[in-house]
Amino acid sequence: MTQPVFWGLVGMALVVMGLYALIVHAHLLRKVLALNVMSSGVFLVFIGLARRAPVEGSAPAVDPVPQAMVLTGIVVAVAATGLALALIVRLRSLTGRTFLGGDKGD
Amino acid sequence: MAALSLLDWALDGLLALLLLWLAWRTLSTPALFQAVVLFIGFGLVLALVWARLYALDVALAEMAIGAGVTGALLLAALVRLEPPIGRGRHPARDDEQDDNG
Amino acid sequence: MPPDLIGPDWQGSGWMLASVFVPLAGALLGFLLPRLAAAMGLVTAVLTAAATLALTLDVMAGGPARTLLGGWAAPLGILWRADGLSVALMAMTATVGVMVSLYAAAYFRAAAHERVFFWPLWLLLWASLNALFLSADLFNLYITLELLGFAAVSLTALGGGAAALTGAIRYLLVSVLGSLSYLLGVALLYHACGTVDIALAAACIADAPRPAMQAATGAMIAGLLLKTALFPFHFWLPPAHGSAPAPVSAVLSALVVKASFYLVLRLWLDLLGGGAGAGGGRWLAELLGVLGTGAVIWGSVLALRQERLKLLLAYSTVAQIGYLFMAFPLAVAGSAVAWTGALYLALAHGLAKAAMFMSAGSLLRFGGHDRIAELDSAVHRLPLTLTAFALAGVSIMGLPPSGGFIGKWLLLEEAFRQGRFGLAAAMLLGGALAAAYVFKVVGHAFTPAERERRVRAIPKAMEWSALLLAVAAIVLGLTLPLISPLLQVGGASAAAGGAA
Amino acid sequence: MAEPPNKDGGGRRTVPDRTKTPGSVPAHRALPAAARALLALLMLGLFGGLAMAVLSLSEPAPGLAAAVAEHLAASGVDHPVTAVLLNFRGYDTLLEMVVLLLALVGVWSVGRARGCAGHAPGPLLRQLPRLLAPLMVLVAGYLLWVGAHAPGGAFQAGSLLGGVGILLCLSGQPLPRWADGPVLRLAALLGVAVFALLGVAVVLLPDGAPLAWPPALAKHLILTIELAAMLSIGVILAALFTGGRP
Repeated sequence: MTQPVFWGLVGMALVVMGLYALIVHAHLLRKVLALNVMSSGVFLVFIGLARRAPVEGSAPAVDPVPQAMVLTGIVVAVAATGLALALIVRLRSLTGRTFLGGDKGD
Repeated sequence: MAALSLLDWALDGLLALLLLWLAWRTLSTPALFQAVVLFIGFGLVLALVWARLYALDVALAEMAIGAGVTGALLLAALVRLEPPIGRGRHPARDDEQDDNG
Repeated sequence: MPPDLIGPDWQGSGWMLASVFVPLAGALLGFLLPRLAAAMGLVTAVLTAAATLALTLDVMAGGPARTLLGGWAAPLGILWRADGLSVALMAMTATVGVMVSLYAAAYFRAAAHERVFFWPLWLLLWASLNALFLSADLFNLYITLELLGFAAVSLTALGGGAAALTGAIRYLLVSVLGSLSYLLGVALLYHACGTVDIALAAACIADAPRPAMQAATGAMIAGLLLKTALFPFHFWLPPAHGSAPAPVSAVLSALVVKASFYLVLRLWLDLLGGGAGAGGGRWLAELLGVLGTGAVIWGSVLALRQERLKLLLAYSTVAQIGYLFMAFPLAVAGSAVAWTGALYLALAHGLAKAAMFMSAGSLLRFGGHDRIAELDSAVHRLPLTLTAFALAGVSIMGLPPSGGFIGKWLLLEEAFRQGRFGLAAAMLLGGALAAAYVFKVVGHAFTPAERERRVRAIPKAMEWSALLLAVAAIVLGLTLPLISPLLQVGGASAAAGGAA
Repeated sequence: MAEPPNKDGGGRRTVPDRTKTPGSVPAHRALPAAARALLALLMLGLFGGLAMAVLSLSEPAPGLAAAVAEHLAASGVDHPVTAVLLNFRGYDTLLEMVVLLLALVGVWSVGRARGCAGHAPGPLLRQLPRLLAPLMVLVAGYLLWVGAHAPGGAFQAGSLLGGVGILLCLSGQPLPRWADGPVLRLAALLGVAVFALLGVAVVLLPDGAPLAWPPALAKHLILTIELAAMLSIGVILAALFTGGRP
């Protein structure tokens, strides 16, 4: 196993952990945390794997394109977190709930 | 790529273990305040990982946005989710009411 | 690496640029000057629709067009590509968009708060829809998906109540989860192929390692199915669509859900080569067909059991999405007719469902509730609205001469030709159930009033915009020769993709 | 390797529910243990599949590092990541700014801001911004400048500015009056507006394409955009922190 593959696997583990927590936990703040962990995992896959060996000997080893994409992704994630938290706080002040109601299944 | 030295592997392994442990604790610790603090720690360790992967831009952004601003947003939300009657300098101790499964 | 990364052409299609940047500019101005938001919104809607129309005519006359954003060609830069498929959906968006804008201007006239925020959010949603339909870059599509999701969630929450907020939060969680799954797929694809351009990635997919490709396509498509609310991922849709304000419900059901369906189709056709390239393609198509069948039946049955009009319509959307996915097993057997049918259904459903949600909004405003059992005598007071609802219902049921009829007919014919009687039976059953739930509403509306109710006057714009959309859904059925060249996707689009 | 956390009853305390409103449903419907175990197994399987995908990737990695290096000279900046963000894939960045703005509009549409963090700041928090804010603004400016040839740039600088805003907010300093209405909105959308306007304006140049910076002007255009973007990012992040419209 090489270093990039190693970090790719760690990223996948984070994704799976986040997904599990997203499903299991009822508290909305915890769900937001889970999504954040999951997105960190995706970013780790994106950047970690990019450090695999260069195509040609002379080419630079660091691929800037995944880095730029992950920067974009981090900003999108913070925007999502901000929006989600505002909605959750509003829900809390309207209903006193910090979890989703029972209208889920059918 | 040249084989990594043992030291490199040890460092990588340590960081990865720390990262996974922080993530797990973030998602499973019963108190929400602790979870948020752990998440901020997770972000900081992740920034170290980015630095190790030669992604310094991402490391900076992770520290400032991923750990910093996101952490601040989460803490602020935690305070606002406090019950208004609760008196608290420590929003923290509010055990998560939904996680007693 | 191609020698000329700086492409020679950005082929003059300023209309592409306009169709994304005009609504964006309108949203910014509306946000900056809240007092003028509504007026600016209407002007922007008309301008955007005009740009879309011009682009549609361009593509109909000259074939697929493209734009190099930033002047850099594919592996390094981002491409816009407008082919028949994108343009058809953009045109549908524009039609619904103008009518929804007219409707919303009247609907939100008295509500200062909603009016201030509806316009920027709605115009941003429109811009992101157009950006999504144009983009030929997988990572760029991720951002447009997120934009679309955030705009849709914020619009849902505009309803304000606890139900709307709950619906919005669940929608946001699902939407972000779907996008992340999609992004994971893009990450794997990038590392297998070294590009996020759809056409270039499609060329490399055959040589790329199989497990990575399967995981990548699986993650992307699973994320999109979640966002399309295909059964059994539909749980989030009815609460969100049922509790949003009426113009928002119309937009969500008619347009937003179609965007992720479009993307599934785009990936299927242009990235996976219509299921022929990837080994598991046939299997995946069958799975999508089964889920689609489940959606048609489950959604229709639940729609029939609803007591509130907007929830009925939301479950009807769940069912109608199912038809779109039933085309996959039919098309993978080598027939592009199934795609034409599915797209026809998508367009017709967009127009008809928007009309129905707008009618439902008028009824709700009129009577103060949307309980189906208490819609009595609505037909005498709001004849236009009821006409709109019934006409749209004709298309949803799939009766001639509506657009829904053509789409369903093409799919049915194909199912019979291939001997897929299970699929055909499900389609017929879905049609019968649709008839039942439409008549349930119309029937109640025709019963004489048991007692006087307090009612509110409805602005004419709300009634007429719904009616016009419903008429458009019917007329769509008569324009098959005009539109079908646009929808010749599948076999043709691979060639076009190669050329571009 | 890491496996999904399986809860072993760590949180199995029943906490008196202070927040329950009268007549509300039980706080949650936690999954039964069997369902959790099944889910954990499912996740393990999912991880296995994803791990196989990662392991199957071929070692000489395809990528765009060479292509970026080749065209870096025409991009107007020396730092490859900044070149990708603001030139090669500048459209992505534009849309990303729109995402931030959209989140702000969404948050504002939900409700009003109710102060910063709920309680009065302590003496430390009141004094901290005086010391820290000028320094952070300085560092932000440096990051923006250095982004042209080294790690740094509009996002990192903008988030530092956002941090300044958050600190000011926490310290209880009232914002100046002018920062409330139109000025705040203008500052929030400046990044998108400048980026989009310049992106469309360059079409009018000979051989122009949308968002295609001519190499001679690229450096200045990118710096202008980054400046506006930094300001907007800072304002938006700070405004997101306050949790509602002013």
